[in-house]
Amino acid sequence: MTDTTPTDGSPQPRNAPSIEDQVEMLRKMVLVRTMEEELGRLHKAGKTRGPIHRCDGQEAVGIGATAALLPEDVVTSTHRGHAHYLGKGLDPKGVAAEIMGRATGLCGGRAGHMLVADKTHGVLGGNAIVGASIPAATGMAVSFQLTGASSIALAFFGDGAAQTGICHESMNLAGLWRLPVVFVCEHNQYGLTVPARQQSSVQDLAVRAAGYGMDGVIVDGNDALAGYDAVAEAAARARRGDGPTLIEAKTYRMVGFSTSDVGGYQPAEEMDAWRSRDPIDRLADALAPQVGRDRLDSVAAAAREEMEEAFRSAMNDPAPDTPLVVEPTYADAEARTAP
Amino acid sequence: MTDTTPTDGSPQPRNAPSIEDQVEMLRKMVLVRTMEEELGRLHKAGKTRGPIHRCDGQEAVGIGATAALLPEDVVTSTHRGHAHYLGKGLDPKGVAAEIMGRATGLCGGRAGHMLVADKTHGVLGGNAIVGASIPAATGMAVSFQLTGASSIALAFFGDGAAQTGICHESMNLAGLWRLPVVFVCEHNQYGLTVPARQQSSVQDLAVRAAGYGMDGVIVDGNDALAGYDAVAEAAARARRGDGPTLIEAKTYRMVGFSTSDVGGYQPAEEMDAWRSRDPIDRLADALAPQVGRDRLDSVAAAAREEMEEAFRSAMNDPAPDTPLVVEPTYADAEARTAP
Amino acid sequence: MTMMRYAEALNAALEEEMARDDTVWLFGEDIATYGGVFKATKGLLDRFGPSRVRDTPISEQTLAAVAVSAAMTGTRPVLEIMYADFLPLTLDALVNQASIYEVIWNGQVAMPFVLRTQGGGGAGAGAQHSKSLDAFMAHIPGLKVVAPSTPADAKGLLKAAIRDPQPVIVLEHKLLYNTRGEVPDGDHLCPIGEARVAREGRDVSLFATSKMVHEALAAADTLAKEGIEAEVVDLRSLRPLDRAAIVASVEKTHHAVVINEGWTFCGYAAELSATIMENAFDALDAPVERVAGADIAIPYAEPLEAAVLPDAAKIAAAARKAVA
Amino acid sequence: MTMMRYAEALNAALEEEMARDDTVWLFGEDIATYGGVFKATKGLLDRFGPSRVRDTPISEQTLAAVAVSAAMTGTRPVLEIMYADFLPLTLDALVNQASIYEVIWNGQVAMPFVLRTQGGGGAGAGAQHSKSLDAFMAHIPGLKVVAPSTPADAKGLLKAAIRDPQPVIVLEHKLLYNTRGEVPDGDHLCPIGEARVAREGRDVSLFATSKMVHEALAAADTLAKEGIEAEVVDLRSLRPLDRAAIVASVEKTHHAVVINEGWTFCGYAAELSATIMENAFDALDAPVERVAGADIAIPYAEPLEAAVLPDAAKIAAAARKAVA
Ligand SMILES: Cc1ncc(C[n+]2csc(CCOP(=O)(O)OP(=O)(O)O)c2C)c(N)n1
Ligand SMILES: Cc1ncc(C[n+]2csc(CCOP(=O)(O)OP(=O)(O)O)c2C)c(N)n1
Ligand SMILES: [Mg+2]
Ligand SMILES: [Mg+2]
Repeated sequence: MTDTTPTDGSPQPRNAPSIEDQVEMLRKMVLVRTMEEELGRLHKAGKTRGPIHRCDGQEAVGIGATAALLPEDVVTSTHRGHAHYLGKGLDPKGVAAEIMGRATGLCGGRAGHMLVADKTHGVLGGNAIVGASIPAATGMAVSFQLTGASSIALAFFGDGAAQTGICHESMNLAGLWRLPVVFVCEHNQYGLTVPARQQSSVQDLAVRAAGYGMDGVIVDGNDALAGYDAVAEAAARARRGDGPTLIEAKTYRMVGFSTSDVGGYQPAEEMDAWRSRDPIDRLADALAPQVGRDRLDSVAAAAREEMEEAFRSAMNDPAPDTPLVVEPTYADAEARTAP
Repeated sequence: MTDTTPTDGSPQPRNAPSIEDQVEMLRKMVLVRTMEEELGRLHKAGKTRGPIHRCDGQEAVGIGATAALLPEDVVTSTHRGHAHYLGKGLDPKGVAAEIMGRATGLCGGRAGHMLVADKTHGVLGGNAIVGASIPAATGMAVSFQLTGASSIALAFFGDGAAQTGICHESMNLAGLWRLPVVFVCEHNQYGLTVPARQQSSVQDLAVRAAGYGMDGVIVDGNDALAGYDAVAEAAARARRGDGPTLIEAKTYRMVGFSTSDVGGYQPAEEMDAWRSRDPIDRLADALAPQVGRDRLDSVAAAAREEMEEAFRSAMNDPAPDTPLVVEPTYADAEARTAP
Repeated sequence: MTMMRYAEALNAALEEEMARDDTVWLFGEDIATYGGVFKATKGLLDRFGPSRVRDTPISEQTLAAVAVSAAMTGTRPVLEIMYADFLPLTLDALVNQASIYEVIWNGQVAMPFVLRTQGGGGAGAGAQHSKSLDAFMAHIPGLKVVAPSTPADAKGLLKAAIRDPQPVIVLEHKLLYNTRGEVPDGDHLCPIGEARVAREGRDVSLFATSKMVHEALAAADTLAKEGIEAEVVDLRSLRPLDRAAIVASVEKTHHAVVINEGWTFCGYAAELSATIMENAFDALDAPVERVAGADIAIPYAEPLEAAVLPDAAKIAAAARKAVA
Repeated sequence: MTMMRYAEALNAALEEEMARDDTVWLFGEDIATYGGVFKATKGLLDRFGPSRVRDTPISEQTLAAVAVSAAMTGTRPVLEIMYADFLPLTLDALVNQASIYEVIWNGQVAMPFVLRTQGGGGAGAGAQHSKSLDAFMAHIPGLKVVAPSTPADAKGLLKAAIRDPQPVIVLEHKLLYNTRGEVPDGDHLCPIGEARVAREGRDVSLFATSKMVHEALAAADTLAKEGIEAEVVDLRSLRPLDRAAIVASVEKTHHAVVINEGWTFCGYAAELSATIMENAFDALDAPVERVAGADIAIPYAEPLEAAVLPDAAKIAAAARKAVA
């Protein structure tokens, strides 16, 4: 929970989430879960194209973290970004249409599910090069520092990404320059199929923060409120000019690494144990005494319906036109299609 | 100082250096210093080609570390490798001739001073891509682990190199696979001209070892015996199969980053303070009571004479022949000169 | 001869070479327990154990550098880089390390490692998982680069690569892993540096590698119906290039189309065109036509992706233009 | 006009653009306090302060990625990469990031950053500090690539690069920093994508960039004494390429030599040859000759280094062959 002393004029991080904020977080988590389930269904029906990475079970990290940001803050995301997209407020229909490669997608069908961006909402953007979301946020934070913008940048990345060289370089630079950036590691125990113990020399990645002169905190990644609190505090620190924070959220990916996963490497007991800690149930259980099950059920039902409708509608949208690949925007069209 | 319990048959790390070993270390440090001074002189006379990176003031690290290794061990070096080369036993004349681009150089004049290698002495080799010595030793250690060789690998690298991504990836891999490798960081306070406080988010790099599940130790890099002890212990650990160690040797580069340095960024007081801690005087002072100044003086004089003669002789050697660039060795010659 | 899939042929090559030479070892992301995302390394962990078949962290830069240095010190590493799009991360190890040591250390070391990867578009994998970066690899001295188009060549070239004293890059294609073909039984090796005439013809030569060989063959079928007999030459080895095979074909047909899935500008097909310019100019009756990927990031949606990738129709059109 | 050194011209360009636009900022290794190892950024820390002129850790991979993302969010970064040999470390940021976003995000972002670096041999800097990796840069869609050969172009192209909405790679040459030339006064800009005829001639066209322009001019002097009038075209921009200028020159001389300091195979000169093949085949009286770096790591010792690098003598020999 953030307890920054208010200063004059500058935008303030949100305080602890109100009950209504929490209901909204629940709603968004259901939106995300429904998106993943719809994609699973469409994949089985042979209607998706290319690999799709679902985040079932991890929704609390992305939703909790983005809820603690301001609209003008920017997030960089990964190949597993649906919670980040929807958390930051992207239009569900625009995301669904993008994933389905429609002209009505947020990027006109050019990006696909791993690379969605929407500058108006500060999502810049999905990134399917593991680790690349980290310097991306770092660089945006440099711009904010230079221009005196009040925005901060937040990088989502996985436990696998934490082993990349670029993670080290970026964290060193962020610590050194005291950049307004928050590093959120979604530690879901695997990098594709390789378990953490076979890809990381240490099991708690937050310990590495000490090597960059920054704070490192571990949070329960299945608890959306814990994630919110940690990010709110880190965001306040960043906004104050006190530099970056590394937040390690321990969570679990309840389905395959992508739609092409043939399974066989996740022990059944492990999966069962984590399924019993479903982040959506967790938040609903916490809210039920205050809000009542009925309200929560109807919020969830509406979210499910909204996402299902988003996909139904996206499926009816046209594919992008050929032959023109990119709409001419700021540079001359020639330079885009020929060198 | 190493205190490994001897095991059957396998090669043993050397014990604490005998007095004669220490005299030999002093002799090699003087060889290195003389090489650097000769190069300074030749550069002033316009007789060198390309940038040359002297290590005056840092000799204790390379000489102390290599003295603690076995002949079959392998070191990887940097752009500032003269102490590593001579410490590992390379022929002074062969090194001098290589630096002067002669056909008689250890690499036939093809490598130049930044890239010297001599496989027969386990130097593989100089490397002018900052950071690249680190994965190089790591990969060699994988080969040793796989083939059950008793050799270990040792990577020298600078405080600047410690900020590269590849350093992180390599240390994670070495910690994870418990590779027989020793990481020796020569922290000379600068990466080219940028001081440590402007390129590293933490001032003691050894703290990062905890992020890779390995031991990190700081030693006085101007004390050859301290370096010897730390490397002997780390080498013994590596040879036992107990994995890597990060050794941070604090030292100082008493002359410019290279022959093209125009100066101006090192405070005079800082330089003076470090000059008064010259590693050669340090070892000589420690040895004098036991060996006598006379013996030390004559050892030093002989070393100086040997290195001066190495350069004199190298200067008279022929340049390599054209047009054939590489002697055909194991692959077909065609593949080397045409794709 | 045994009918097998391309992925199975690669798997057989790895298994045979590991059985033959116990200094051969495999490493890469998700290659051990999972058997590789394209299953080329399936079953090898069980047979050869975790020391010789290693899952790794996501650290391409270091993995490539480890391949280089391990290869200098007594073992033969075979590294899998999951997508060719990640090759830029390995490039320092290739350009500044692997490429130089044999030369500048004057023959003191050999670097017998293999880097396997797969590229190519058409699978809807987006701008960061669909590229063909052949030109980057082929530009680097001291490396060999092969790109098998059939299961037989996949096996034979990979086995030859593992035995080669120099570094060899093996460029596979994501859309070929499930293709089937006859593979010679026994210790089948394909010499690196020899092209293969995949179809004989007298009117125009189509030079291609990898999946583009199949597109060229499909184009040749179409062209044959129009009375144009195209010769399809599968170069197989991008570096060293079989110049003699190229010259022989151009001297026969007097028309050439050079094809590569990678970006056009400064791409691999440009080298083929320049090679013909220098070695067979007088044999040409018309300028060499180039068919390659559009110079743009590969978009996701199917019609857009198809628009930027070379295919049989574009090859046929270029061949018609060449002979017109 | 003012006489200045190439390094001074770059320095003036940076200073003027920083003064004009306070979103322009500089970063790189040793560029602030020390002013850059080639002194292109000298004095700028004092004038613009440590926020806009930043020394960095040795982290090329991240620095390039920071340039890309900072450029998307309101500033114009100018990154110095000390040696072109380190470009492989920046390649993921260029190929998988900078190259794609304008396209796949459908025009939502501009990426106005500049990456300055210097390459080239002849200074005895060895295999890891002497390369010309032009071909890697020129192959990447979405980037512009320029290589000034004179102080005037150094200033004009760098200023244009800083104002360009797309990423621009500026390839300098270590042996040009101390060369002197007249630079137009005032706000001197060179449009990116326009070649310059550095010397007119009617017998053979020599196409080159960077230091090779000077080698070509020296070759032209020699050739003139033999009665061969060579035209020297300084392409200036490697991407986009001024095809019209190439075609015009070949149509005039009917003979061409394409020159690039980088490795020959799959190098930039191959693209020039292919471009002529496709756009001026009928104008050619003889095959295009290619003069480029030998396909081998660059050795240290002077005679060996000279043997592998292209120079005036090799260009003259190629021109004689072309017109023979
Ligand atoms: C540089 C790079 N290497 C490898 C891959 C292939 N790949 C895609 S996702 C993934 C696992 C990433 O693990 P983690 O960062 O933990 O994210 P998670 O998938 O668990 O969310 C891998 C190896 C990639 N996309 N980029
Ligand atoms: C990848 C890379 N980046 C930059 C350089 C240029 N460079 C050469 S030495 C050096 C400083 C290295 O610092 P450090 O690792 O501390 O070694 P030191 O020179 O202090 O011995 C730099 C930046 C390089 N050679 N390689
Ligand atoms: Mg993970
Ligand atoms: Mg240093």
